Amino acid sequence: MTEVQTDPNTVTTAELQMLRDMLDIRAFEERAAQQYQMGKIGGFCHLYIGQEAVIVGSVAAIKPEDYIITAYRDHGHALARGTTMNACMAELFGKETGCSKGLGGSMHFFDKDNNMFGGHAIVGAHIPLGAGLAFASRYRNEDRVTLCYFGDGAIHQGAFHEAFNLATLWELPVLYICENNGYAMGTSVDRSTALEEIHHRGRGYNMEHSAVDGMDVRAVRDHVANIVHDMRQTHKPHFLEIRTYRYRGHSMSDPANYRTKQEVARAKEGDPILTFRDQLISEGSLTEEEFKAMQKTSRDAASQSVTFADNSPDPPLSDLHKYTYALTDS
Amino acid sequence: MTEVQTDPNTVTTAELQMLRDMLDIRAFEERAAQQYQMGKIGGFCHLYIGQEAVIVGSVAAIKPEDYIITAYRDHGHALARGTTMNACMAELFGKETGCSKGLGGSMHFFDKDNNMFGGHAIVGAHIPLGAGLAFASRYRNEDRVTLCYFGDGAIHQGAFHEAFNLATLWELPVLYICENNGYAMGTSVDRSTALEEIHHRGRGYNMEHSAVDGMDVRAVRDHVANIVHDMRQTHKPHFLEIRTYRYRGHSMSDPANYRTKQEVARAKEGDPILTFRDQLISEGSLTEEEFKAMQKTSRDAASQSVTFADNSPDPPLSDLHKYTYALTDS
Amino acid sequence: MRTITYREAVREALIEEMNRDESVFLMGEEVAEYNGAYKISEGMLDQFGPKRVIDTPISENGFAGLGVGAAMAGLRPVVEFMTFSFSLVAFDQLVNNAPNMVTMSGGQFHIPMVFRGPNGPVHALGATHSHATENFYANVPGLKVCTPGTIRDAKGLLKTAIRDDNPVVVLESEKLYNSSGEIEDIETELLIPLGHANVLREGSDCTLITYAQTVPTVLALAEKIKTELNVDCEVIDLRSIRPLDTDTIFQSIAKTNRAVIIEQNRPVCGIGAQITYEIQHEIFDELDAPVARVAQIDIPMPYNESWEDHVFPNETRITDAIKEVCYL
Amino acid sequence: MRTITYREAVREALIEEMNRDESVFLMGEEVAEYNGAYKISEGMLDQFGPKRVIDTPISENGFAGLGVGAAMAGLRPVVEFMTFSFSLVAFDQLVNNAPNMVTMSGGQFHIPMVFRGPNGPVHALGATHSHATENFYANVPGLKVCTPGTIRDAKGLLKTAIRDDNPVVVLESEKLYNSSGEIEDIETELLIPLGHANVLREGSDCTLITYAQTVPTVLALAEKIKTELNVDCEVIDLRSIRPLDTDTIFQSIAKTNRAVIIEQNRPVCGIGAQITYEIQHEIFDELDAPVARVAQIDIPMPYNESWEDHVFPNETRITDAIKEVCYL
Ligand SMILES: Cc1ncc(C[n+]2csc(CCOP(=O)(O)OP(=O)(O)O)c2C)c(N)n1
Ligand SMILES: Cc1ncc(C[n+]2csc(CCOP(=O)(O)OP(=O)(O)O)c2C)c(N)n1
Ligand SMILES: [Mg+2]
Ligand SMILES: [Mg+2]
Repeated sequence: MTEVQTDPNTVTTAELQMLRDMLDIRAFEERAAQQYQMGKIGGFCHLYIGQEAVIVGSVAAIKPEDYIITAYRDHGHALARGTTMNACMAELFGKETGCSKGLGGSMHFFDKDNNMFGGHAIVGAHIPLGAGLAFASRYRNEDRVTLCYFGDGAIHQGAFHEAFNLATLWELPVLYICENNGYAMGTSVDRSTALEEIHHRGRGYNMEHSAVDGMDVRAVRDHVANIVHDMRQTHKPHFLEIRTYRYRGHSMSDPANYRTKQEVARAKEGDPILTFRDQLISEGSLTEEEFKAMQKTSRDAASQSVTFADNSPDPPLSDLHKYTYALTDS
Repeated sequence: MTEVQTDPNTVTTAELQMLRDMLDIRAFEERAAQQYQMGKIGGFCHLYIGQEAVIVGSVAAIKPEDYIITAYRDHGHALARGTTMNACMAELFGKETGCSKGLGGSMHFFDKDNNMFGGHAIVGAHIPLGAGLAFASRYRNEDRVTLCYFGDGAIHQGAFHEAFNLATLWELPVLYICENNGYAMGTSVDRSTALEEIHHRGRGYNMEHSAVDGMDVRAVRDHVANIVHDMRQTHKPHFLEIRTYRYRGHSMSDPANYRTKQEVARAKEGDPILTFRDQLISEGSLTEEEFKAMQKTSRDAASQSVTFADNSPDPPLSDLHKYTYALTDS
Repeated sequence: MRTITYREAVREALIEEMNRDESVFLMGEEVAEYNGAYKISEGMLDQFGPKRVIDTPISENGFAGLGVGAAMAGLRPVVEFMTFSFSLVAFDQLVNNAPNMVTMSGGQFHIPMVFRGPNGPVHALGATHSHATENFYANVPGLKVCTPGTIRDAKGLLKTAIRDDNPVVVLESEKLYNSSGEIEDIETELLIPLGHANVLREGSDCTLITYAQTVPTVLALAEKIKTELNVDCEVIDLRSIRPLDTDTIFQSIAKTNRAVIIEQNRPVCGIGAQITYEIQHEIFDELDAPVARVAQIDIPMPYNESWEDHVFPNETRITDAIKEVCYL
Repeated sequence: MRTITYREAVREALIEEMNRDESVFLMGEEVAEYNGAYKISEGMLDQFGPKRVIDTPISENGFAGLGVGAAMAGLRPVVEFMTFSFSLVAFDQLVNNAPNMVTMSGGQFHIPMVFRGPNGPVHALGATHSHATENFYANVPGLKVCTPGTIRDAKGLLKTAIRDDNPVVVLESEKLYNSSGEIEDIETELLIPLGHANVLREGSDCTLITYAQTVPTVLALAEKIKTELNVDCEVIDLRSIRPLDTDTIFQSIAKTNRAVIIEQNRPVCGIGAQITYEIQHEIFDELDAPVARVAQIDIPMPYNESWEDHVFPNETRITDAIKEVCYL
């Protein structure tokens, strides 16, 4: 992305695509929430609403062949990487047409073709995996970076620590992105650490670190683009804190009594989608009507995905033992 | 200790005792090495020779009711805290008169009466225990600090990370002491982390940190005294790197080919015992003869401990099931 | 007598023991301000304050180990794991530090501590969140392990565990938190000893051995089996897995000569295998049929509900096992 | 044929597979410059260079997880644990991440990876350093677990494990590293499949089932028993615990009608329990006596040597068990 930034038309096309991607995620998550209430989705369901600019901005700054891996709040990450709404909704419904064949569920989205390495539900446990993906790229001398996302609550897991030390020691090209949405379940960041700023934790490893506003999709894209541009040369890891906010409860079952309505309202005033819309309109690259049309397209696609998921079959019980070992297994 | 620093006589008495303690540890370890070669000691045996000033200086700066806990290179820690050479040698021999009844061995020395909480052989795993000891003191509003020792290799364990974050978050009065002897087995510090200085890792937790020369017993004592003095007021944890050197191999079976004879020789020039001896002599608080006498006393005690251990009985097989659950267990 | 939920029973145990002993405290993720991820500790922060009801960061290995240290110094920590699937990141603290301290210190130190929380598959949480850990912890000498499957046991076993001077792993069942049942009045001190299995239903034809979340299922099924197959099953709730009450098991089989073990966990090296070894070794001649075991189907837990229902021990597979040992 | 040590056999397997496949690499503490804590990888840094023979900090959870990630991207990591007692701090990576990936991704990702190193009690290392972990890992679907007890298997099983597209836990025995035995010439490609037990000694009176470090002990004892008690024992080396070759076990017992299982691990929920379940369930009527198991005495491993010798399965206890099942 960084290279093409120069040509204004391509930029606009790309930015309108970023807007569409954010609208898709928002529409998908709202539809998922509704379907969950209707009892069509099992287990835990963690919504991404409010954080769309984080994944859309950062993915806009990398190449399709780059790797990404994330935690269990992963719907947006799959969608931004190119997984279809149909495959995502079908996964939530536990259907065979789902991105994980209906066997992973909300917390375990995977999409190999789009270099999306999951969807991991043990807090912090995938952070060493992110280092491993970057290790593999270096091992093969590939020009490839890995983006590894996790929440503000994950930085207190041992796995985080061991991976960060290995990434700096071995100079692994991994961008660690902490999506700081202010809370780990009901625990605000200041109740989980004595650090003033999360990205300062990089100091304990001699790892480059920085922070960026996660409600501004352009800021995220440009900041990540710069980091990744350097990383392709130096291979050095970077710890990026992206400040964002989760509009909904931690999961569908969380009333979120630990924060005030006012706090949520204030956060929504900086909504990443509306902010970006207004920027594009004031710059003349978008009209109110075009925006409405985009929004409708996204919402239609989301409701389409429900129909698709409804009409999809369960994985057949005859396959019960098919997925325990590698499909290549003799 | 800090309080009494004022009276010169007490200081001298205390310092001569520090010299005796270092000589005791040195003599004990040399004797243990000999006994190991004779096949009287099983399992792993990690010697403390060269690092004596670390434990003697730091323990001289705290009160008997303060807690200490350490890793598996623990002979010096027990001796400095007051465990007898007899109990220590008997433990190495696996005898019932040992400080752990012969059931713990070299890596698992315990002495409850002297507030020595072990002797822990899983690298890093006792670091949260150190936080727990300090937690208990605060819970009971006791004026007590905990000194938790570990090696330079332990700072890359997840347990280290989680404990450090908890200690700063909850303001636990624990002094974390990294005995940086340059190597984790055959791995030099620079091959295990990209950090320039180990104590800088404290930055990632907003924990106070510092370093001191571990070959200078006075420097260690005074530096620890100051930290602990503050800690009794603030309850805040501190991360102290004490720079020292291990003269022998990692364990008795390690030829230590990963370092040069010259490097070892250079380190020995700064021997903590000889340096301190010379200081005391030049200051007139010690004569060459007195030193020789002290040395002899220590060596005699060490060989006495072998006799004691030789003549001590194994724990009776009839007690085989006695130590699986608390002795208070119904 | 009165009727309360399993959740309330656990809470009563915690409150009573914390009232009784200053050195008992509760520590875990979201236990205080959030009132517990599963509302076990609802209201306890208000009652006992932040000194004794403590929210932790997501650092299971750290706070489990902190608890072990605090226990060495004489406190009696109750550490909550949001679920025992998350105890796997703290495994070393539970398997090395907590259980070995008495031996390694020659009896000088012991660890009066409780690790508790929901354990075992719940509902469509997928492979990472559906672990049953009882066989892991039951393997470790120095630990005690109990698995309340009734409302009374949820309270009585936990109270006993908190007073025990050893590390006790109390494996609750999220699926049972909302279930309710009879229990003694709040005035009566309800202490249920570890190592005593409970015969929940008397029967003459076949012994059904189970524990934890499958207890209600098996009890209900026993009635159905009586009417439908006219097989009169005796139902044993193990209550505690370590120590294990083999006497009660042997006495029952001496009567029925048949046994089926129903476990919520995976089969390989599980509780069912262990109990089967004991049965065949001690009372081989009492058996009129091989012992049958109904466990999870041996695959990682899938998210899809129909698959999950199939993987988890269900009525069909339990009934088939009963028919098998009764040669029906 | 020629004679080499178990240590050399492991090394040959690593070298041959690394020569064969660029994507195989070895990672662990002290494996490179130190040539291995137990000298398994001696000379391999010189041969393959630091890119493929990699020293790690003491971060088992970190580098085990890094290996899982590298495997997702198509590499074939061989992760060495200095001993499997230290795998407990990486437990979540072995029990959650490595084995669940195929299921959770609906078959898109698999983990072609080996976790290897010495496992089980050695000699006077005390409670924290004496863990045998086979029952923990055997419980987990998605993992494979093998336990070489002979020189041939040390090489042949590891080569197969490295080529397997699944996470394979290869549990070696430090006590056997110096032992030597016959093996095919270096030219012959020695691949021993997982899931095939090995009858090391034929016998008609009693089946002895064992694996890993107790294999040589049991083999030697079988001869002694023949001469002293005139009991002709058949000795089965399981080789792999998951998959488990029950056919070979059943065929042997169909002949001997008696079985003793000798395991290096603690008894509760162990391999012995699991195999006993299978035997009594599948071939109950073949048994002329209950299956007997000889495992560690169920206490944390003590340092004292006389106690340790007593806790570990020894000749006396194994002989008593054989007498028991033969009614002698
Ligand atoms: C090891 C572990 N402990 C606890 C949990 C339960 N849990 C799931 S999400 C979560 C909070 C994580 O918060 P954060 O990292 O900020 O991510 P966010 O939910 O805000 O995206 C917790 C405690 C878990 N999944 N894994
Ligand atoms: C979790 C764990 N991994 C590996 C080991 C094996 N081991 C024992 S000591 C040691 C080196 C530790 O070095 P350091 O921390 O510097 O302490 P030192 O030996 O220098 O005192 C290693 C790798 C262990 N005991 N525990
Ligand atoms: Mg968060
Ligand atoms: Mg060191």
